[in-house]
Amino acid sequence: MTSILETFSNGLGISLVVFLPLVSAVFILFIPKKQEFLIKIATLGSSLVTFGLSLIVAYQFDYDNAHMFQLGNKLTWIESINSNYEIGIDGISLPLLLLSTFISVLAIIYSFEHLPEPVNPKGMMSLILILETGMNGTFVALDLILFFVFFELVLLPMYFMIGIWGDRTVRSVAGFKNQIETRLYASIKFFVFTLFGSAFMLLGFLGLYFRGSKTFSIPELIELGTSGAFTGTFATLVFAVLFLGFAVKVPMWPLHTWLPDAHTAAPTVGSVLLAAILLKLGSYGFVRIALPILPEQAKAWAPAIAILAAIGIIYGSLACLAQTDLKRLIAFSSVGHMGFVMLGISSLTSIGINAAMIGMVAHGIITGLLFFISGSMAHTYHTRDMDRLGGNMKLLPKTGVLLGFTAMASLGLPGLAGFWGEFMALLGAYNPLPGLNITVFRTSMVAGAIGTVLTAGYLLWMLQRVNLGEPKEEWIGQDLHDADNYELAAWIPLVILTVLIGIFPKIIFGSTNDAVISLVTKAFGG
Amino acid sequence: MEAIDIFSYFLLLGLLLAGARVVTTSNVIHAAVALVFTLTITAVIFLLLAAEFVGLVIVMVYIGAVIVLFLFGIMITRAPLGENAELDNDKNKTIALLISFSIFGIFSYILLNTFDRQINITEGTSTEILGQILLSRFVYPFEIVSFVLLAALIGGITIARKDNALVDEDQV
Amino acid sequence: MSAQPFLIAAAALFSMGIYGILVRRNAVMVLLSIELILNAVNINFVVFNQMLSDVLLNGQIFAIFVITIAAAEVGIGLAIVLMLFRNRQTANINEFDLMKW
Amino acid sequence: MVVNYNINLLAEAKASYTDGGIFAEFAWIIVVLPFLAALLITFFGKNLPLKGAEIALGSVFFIFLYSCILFYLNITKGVASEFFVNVGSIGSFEIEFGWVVDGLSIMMYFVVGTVSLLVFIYAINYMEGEIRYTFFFTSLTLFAGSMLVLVSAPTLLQLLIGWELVGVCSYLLIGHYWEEKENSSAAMKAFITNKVADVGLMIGIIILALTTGTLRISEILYQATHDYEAIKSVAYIAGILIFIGAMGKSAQFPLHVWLPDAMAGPTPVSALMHAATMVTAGVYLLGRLFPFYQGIAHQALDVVLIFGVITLFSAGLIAIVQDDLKKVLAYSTVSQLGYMVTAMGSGAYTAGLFHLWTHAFFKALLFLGAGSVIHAVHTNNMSEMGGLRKEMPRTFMTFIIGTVALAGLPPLAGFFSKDEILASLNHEGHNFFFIIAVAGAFITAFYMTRAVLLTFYGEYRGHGHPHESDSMMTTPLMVLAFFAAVAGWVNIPGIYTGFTNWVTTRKNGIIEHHPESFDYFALSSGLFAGLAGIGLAYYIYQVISNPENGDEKIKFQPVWRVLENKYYLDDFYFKYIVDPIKITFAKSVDKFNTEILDRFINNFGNVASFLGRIVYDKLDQGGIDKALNLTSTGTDTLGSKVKLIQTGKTQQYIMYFLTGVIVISVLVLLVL
Repeated sequence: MTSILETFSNGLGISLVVFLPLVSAVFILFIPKKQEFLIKIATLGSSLVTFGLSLIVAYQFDYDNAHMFQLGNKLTWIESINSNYEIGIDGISLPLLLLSTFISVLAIIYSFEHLPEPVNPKGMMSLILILETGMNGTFVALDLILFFVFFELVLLPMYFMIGIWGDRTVRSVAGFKNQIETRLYASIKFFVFTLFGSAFMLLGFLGLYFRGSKTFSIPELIELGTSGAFTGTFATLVFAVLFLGFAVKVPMWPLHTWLPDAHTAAPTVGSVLLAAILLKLGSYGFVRIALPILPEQAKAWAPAIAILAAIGIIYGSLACLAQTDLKRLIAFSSVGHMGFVMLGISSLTSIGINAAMIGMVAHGIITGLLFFISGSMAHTYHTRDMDRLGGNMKLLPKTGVLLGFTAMASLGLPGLAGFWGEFMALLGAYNPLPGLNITVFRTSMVAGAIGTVLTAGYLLWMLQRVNLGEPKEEWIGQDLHDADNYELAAWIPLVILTVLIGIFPKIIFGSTNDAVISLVTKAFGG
Repeated sequence: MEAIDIFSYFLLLGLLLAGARVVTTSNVIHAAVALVFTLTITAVIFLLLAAEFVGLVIVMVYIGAVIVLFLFGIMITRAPLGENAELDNDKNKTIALLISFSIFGIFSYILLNTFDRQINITEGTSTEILGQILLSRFVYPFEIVSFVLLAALIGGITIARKDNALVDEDQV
Repeated sequence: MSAQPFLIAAAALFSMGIYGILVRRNAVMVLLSIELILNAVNINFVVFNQMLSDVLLNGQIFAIFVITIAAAEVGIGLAIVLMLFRNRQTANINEFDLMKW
Repeated sequence: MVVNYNINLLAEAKASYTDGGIFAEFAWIIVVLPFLAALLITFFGKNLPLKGAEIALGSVFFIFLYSCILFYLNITKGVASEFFVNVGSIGSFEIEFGWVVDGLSIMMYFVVGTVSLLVFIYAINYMEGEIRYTFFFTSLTLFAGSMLVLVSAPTLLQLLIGWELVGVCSYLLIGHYWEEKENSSAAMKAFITNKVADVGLMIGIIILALTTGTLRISEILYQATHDYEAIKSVAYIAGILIFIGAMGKSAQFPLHVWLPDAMAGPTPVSALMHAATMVTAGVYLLGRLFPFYQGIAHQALDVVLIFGVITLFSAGLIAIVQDDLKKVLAYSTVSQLGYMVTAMGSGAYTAGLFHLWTHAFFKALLFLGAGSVIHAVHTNNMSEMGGLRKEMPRTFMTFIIGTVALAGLPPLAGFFSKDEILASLNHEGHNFFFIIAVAGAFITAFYMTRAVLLTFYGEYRGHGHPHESDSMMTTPLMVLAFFAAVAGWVNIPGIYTGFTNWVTTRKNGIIEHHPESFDYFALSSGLFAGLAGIGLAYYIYQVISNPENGDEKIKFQPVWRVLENKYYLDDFYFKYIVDPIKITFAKSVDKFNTEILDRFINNFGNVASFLGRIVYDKLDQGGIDKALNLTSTGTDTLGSKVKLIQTGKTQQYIMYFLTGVIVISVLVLLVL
């Protein structure tokens, strides 16, 4: 047993976590289409094993050395460009890796009985698994090319999920003469937008490669970057393109417009994974790549990021107030919440980046849950129009209670997970890294604080319109199904996690704090 | 010119006559029989050239087995026995003659210009050494070829088997 | 003993085989002609073997292989002819023109 | 994990106190218990005979007992200790929860425990048969727990957590009857108004935490009282910001607007949260941070004083014009909270907390009494009540006690606490504010007398036959009446000042003026104002007219209308803040998003597809593709000719093949 664990710590464990879903997806392709149950069970089994493996990885992780890359390995991959299969995790990536494997399990449990039309478990399940490989891979990759491959791998399954199972409503879009099906518009927008960003990102990677010592290895580049190897116009340009790549994914204002459309159009599981994990890839990229490799540029750009984040917070919240579409509202709320994450990152302090880390995890859990619930409601009511909904607490009591709880969590209620990200981000923004423009950051902090009020406003208003009041005429006597066991099995773990992280944030900080402090010390000298 | 040379010329003449008979007769059975003659003469030539094992193989495999197979084939396909003017495609005859003579001409030209060496007929039997070489140096090709033969047999059976899905009962 | 008469005779036999292939209508007859060609080849192999005084007997061994393959070929060829005959009630290869445009 | 925090703060603390021993160490139980109880109620409540109320009651009873023990310990020995539990560190910050057991928090434990217990008992009967009975008790229990989280907080972070949790419980309970949009709107209004104030609190906490490098209240206070430079520089702004938080929760003008609306909740909720406990959180916060305010942030304290005075006067005036009995009490609460804040602002720590203490009992009593009346007559409007003193004698008697206590007549509780506030104002020399406070006392007496007369005197104007409430409801009333009568006797200047000792038993010393005896000027002014108020109200509503049309006598139109419209504050908020954000800003942002940003992006798509069309039509289709197509059609034509040689006849193919062989061979031979 020990020897197995040893090989595990030698990169096998993480590699399995990354590739097991992909391998399972290939196997699932060989199961005949009619064996739906077998497909579902196999998928669930695979994701559970992956989750179990990630737990073993978390168990093996040495939390006293959380700032070092651990449990990884480095194998020759593409020799000609010195790109290696280099993987490993540290305190920053570990929580996100666990979140990713965990949410995938829940997404699959949910999909057992709630597949979107046209029902095709084989396609859906294998796409989820491929997606999981992409997500897990991004969090463990320590080689820029490898990172890029996984980063892009995520796009395809999501594109298909939105494009195939998305919302078929035909609507008109500003600037287009003809009306267009929402799913087509959204999937193309999502794909092109993110590809646009990542194309630039690749340019940045290549720039680092050629200007550095012809290496794609992130740890090596961090060493180079923190010792001041990248300077001048070149570094500014590289940071700019990296910023573009990651900011699209986060998404930061004004590059966010793909998000509401993609979320609204995506099937439930798609929007859950999109909100819970995919958005984290961008902010993770900032913390993992952009900040430590280009610290001076990060300092130069930080005020701009803070301003954009603050605008994002206010803008997202205001946009939420104008929505009548439930899922679109939640999508815009993501813009606001990710604004807090970016505000934390932009402060370049250990407090701010820690805040960003817990903010990412909390947003993943809470917004994931919100999308689960809203997707399920959209499925039950066949509408997402909040003007038509109402009295949900009476019609679907379980769903209603959970929606209320999650909305409370989402508005940053202390004692629940969402609070830490918001509060700590503001804490970080009040005292940014010495040398940064304090006025900008404090203004952003105040804007963020006002944003919390607006957040409370739109979420409570949403609750009032959707959950409270008497049910509308059209729903009375209708056969509406409240949350079933599969849904509850997917949702309750998230609820529990929300409470746990809320009252005991050490779950996250215990892993991230050392790593973040080391990062900040290394890159910014304190 | 030795006696054996003269004997061999006669043999070759016989070979050619029999061969010509195979392709010119308008009777299928005669053609088969002519082939038997051709092969027999070939076997004799092989004996003459001290390749006795190959000669025996020709006799046993060709004359013993293949020809029988041909006869079965002829009968099963209900080829008209006896004289049959329809056997040849007269339209092709001229061009076929042209082609075959051209080929013969080219071959002869090359052979006459290239090979003017003597045949050394070794003393004694070559069968033993042949067997040794076959089972040592050529053992893999030998095994492979035996496998090919087996595959061909199975394939032949599979193809020729009466298959109800393809053929009606009364048609056979 | 000169090798040329043998070789010329084999070439003649080969040409006869070709003539047979081109002229014969009956598929079985075509197969017979192929046997002639193979036989001509065999003669050449053996003659070359003796002519070159090859102690390894490559020529003879190849002749044996050719015979084996010829047997296999006849087996398959006849089976195909049989099959065609069953389906078409004829062994006339001119009627088998499915492979045209 | 549990660390008894013992740095050298002892030196300046009050002379004698203990660490409270095992009872202090296990005080976390009363904080955690309500949450466990709430969980139990959620899962098992519906199947129990009292539908979960027994669990709630049990937990609250335990809290009551525990707080009694702590209270006893504090009276006899004096307790001050704090405990910390680390729940994570972020950067150099330690995130800690914990609990404080000292005079101030024990006083709050006792108030929360006692009032909660009585209100819970009352609510079992009051809420019987109401919708979501079990959930009501879940929320109420949650509230008790959250309130204890708040008052037991040794760190600002925990304080903020408790602060917002009580806000959520308030949201849940105000919106208990959420079928009516009005109620859910009131709940939302309460939450969001508080959230606005919380922004102040949050930023204040952030500033304090980052300047002092700690979230522990005691350490911050230590730094504050030792004139650390860093904290000194932010003291004023932090003090103001934190007070903004207190203004929200303690309903100070102009953020008081949520409290009257919060009366949409069931009456026990109003009694517990919106009178006795939650709304006093702001006062508690000021008390908890008092050494900070008193020392380096005394400029901020002046602001506190001004807002307190404005509140006590303006809210009292509105109470006069209300027809809704609960709203009278609500505005009265706002006004009384103004008194407490005024006391704090004038530097009278003990007086403010003393008023909190007495007010908790008599206002809870008044609300429960009002609830009893409302339960009987099924309306909130006093215009549909009247003459109830005969039908509901016990309610009437207890209500009268509460009213007299509130009006500040001796020897009931309100008299002593209000007197101390007035005395403090007088002592500090705030003459103008003193006059307003006395006027406030007059107004208080006036509107309470008006309410009593309208409710209990005259003829019954409602429907049906009201009758006295059940003993389950009247017993708490009587207990509270007892407290309302005697709660003031624990701090009589010159005779017994136990309360002063109780609440100043804490690690960070309080320096304040403790009068040796009554300030007779303040006492007589207050007493006179109270008596005058009662007298005037009696004269107007009973002597020169009757309760039904007494209002007509004092309807001085312009003023009356302003008061009825609550100084147009709500209209102002909705017209100039809420609506612009909700409609103008939000809509324009959304428009910007869909019309401009999206159009911009989509136009990229359009341009791309336009370019694509050109490239496709001209270059691709017209050029490359045409050439390619020509090749293909050519091939096709050629093929259709050449195919004719494909006869399908094997022999022909062989012929072609052989001809080729011959030709090539001949060529090769010729060349060679």
